[in-house]
Amino acid sequence: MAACTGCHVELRLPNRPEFVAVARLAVAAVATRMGFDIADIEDIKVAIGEACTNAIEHGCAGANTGMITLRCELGEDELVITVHDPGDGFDPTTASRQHRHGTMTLSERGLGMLLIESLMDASEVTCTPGNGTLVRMVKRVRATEAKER
Amino acid sequence: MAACTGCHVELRLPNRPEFVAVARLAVAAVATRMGFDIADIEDIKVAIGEACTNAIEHGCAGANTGMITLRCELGEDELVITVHDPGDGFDPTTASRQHRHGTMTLSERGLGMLLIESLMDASEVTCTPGNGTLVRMVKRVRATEAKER
Amino acid sequence: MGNTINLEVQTRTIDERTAIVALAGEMDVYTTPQAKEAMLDLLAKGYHHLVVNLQRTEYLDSTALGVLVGTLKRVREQGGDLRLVAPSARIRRLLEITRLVNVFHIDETEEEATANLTQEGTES
Amino acid sequence: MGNTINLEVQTRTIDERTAIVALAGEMDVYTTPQAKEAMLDLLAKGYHHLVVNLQRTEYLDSTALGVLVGTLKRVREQGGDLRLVAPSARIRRLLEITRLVNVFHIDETEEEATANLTQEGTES
Ligand SMILES: Nc1ncnc2c1ncn2[C@@H]1O[C@H](COP(=O)(O)OP(=O)(O)O)[C@@H](O)[C@H]1O
Ligand SMILES: Nc1ncnc2c1ncn2[C@@H]1O[C@H](COP(=O)(O)OP(=O)(O)O)[C@@H](O)[C@H]1O
Repeated sequence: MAACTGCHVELRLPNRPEFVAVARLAVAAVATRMGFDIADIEDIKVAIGEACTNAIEHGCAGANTGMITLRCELGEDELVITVHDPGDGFDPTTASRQHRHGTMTLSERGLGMLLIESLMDASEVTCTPGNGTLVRMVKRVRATEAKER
Repeated sequence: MAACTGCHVELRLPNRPEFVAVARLAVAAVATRMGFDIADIEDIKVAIGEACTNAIEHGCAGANTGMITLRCELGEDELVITVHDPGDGFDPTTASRQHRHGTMTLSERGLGMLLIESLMDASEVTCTPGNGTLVRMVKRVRATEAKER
Repeated sequence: MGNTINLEVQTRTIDERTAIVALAGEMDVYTTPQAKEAMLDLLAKGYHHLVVNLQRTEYLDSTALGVLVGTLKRVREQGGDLRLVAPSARIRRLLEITRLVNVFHIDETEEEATANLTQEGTES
Repeated sequence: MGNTINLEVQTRTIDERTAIVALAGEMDVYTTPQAKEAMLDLLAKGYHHLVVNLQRTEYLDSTALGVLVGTLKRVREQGGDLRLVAPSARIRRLLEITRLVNVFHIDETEEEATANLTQEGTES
């Protein structure tokens, strides 16, 4: 599927919890076609799930309208996924979260960003006042993968 | 999920065969959340697959660019799915196809529209010169379904 | 959930004219060409009696049905046949809608299909 | 492929303080509230020794982990415990990344988990 380098897929979903599974499955199918192996596809599913859950729970908090937008960009040897919500954003450096190298506190929160960072090869959060939050995640196809069918 | 009546989901895909599975899986997930049973979800998957395949093979024939657009509209007791392609359209009344009530000829073609019509509760093709082809398909939630989780 | 959208095609020859093609996964406009290629390859090598095992075919669309019909036509032209094995209730439903139940022979096991192909052959 | 995005929650009581919660399917922000409700219900009825069977849990995210951690805290406050059974390699990986492997006791079978809970109870 190197031939489809430069292609993209776009998905727009209502900001409701029942649609997170739709995002996960759609992205998993794109990743399958790109030749990612099962373990990497599972990583991608969790990371996408976390980003969409945050977009719905925090990004669209209060707002009962508004859609979240997912975009998959198919690179030659990487999949770039962005999740956008129209919310007020946050400061990623101070947000409540578990630190991978910090002491474990028995917290029920802050696991989502940690999972995104751990499961993807790169991730980045951009908040633009008036233009919501964009989470950008990259997963690279490993050398042994990419053979498909 | 009656609460989400009026919601919609939109998916934009490159006009390439490898993405038909993405459409199928995304729509199957929406249908699952609406409480459709497994048999109905399989019907929906095939119909959506056929509409997307036609959009790619005929609607976008020749064109190597262009995207197809899928839209799911969640009604109280029905799912309306539209598939749009930017192609030249066709005359559905004269298109090569198998007729449900006609004589069976051993043809390899014309099965797609027959499957769409047979598997969905309603379907409709609209071709607008300059604005491509829109296939609209409706599947109704049966009375015994709609309980979910 | 996730990887079954691919198709796995396995072929196995039984005798100099009979072969089995097992199709596992999903058959659609993207994956079906693989199955077509495998069957054309067998035809080119003189295998005109084909058993197509659908036991592990989880999804199939009109592109797949078209390729099966096309292959059936070709093998019959050569005095052969193509029999389907163990389609799911779902796939049977699609065969009924398209009236292809009247065109294909369907068996429950590969053994049955192979035996029936042999019989056909000796009858003609 | 298609229906496993739902979650099926089954609970079973073992004795007056021990119960098993089996979670089959996918646990995410939409489905996890069901599991939470079932566990809170057991807690309210005095079951503070919980076995959470993940053998058929095919997917789980931070919302699910958060609910498991929250429930663990509550049962420990009541002198109870919560043990996980048979998480997949995938789920183990998520428990490792989040360091929750250090927090939960993990067993291979429900029987093992139940026996270990009973032992903990008599030791304290
Ligand atoms: N899309 C978003 N919009 C606004 N705030 C966000 C968004 N994503 C994450 N956050 C903030 O970052 C914090 C950490 O997120 P996360 O690690 O997923 O844990 P949790 O969602 O359980 O709090 C959230 O509590 C929230 O304050
Ligand atoms: N989106 C479309 N754009 C243009 N023509 C189409 C479209 N969909 C269907 N058609 C026409 O209708 C015919 C019948 O379609 P179908 O029943 O799916 O069978 P097949 O695709 O195998 O020919 C096609 O051959 C094509 O001419």
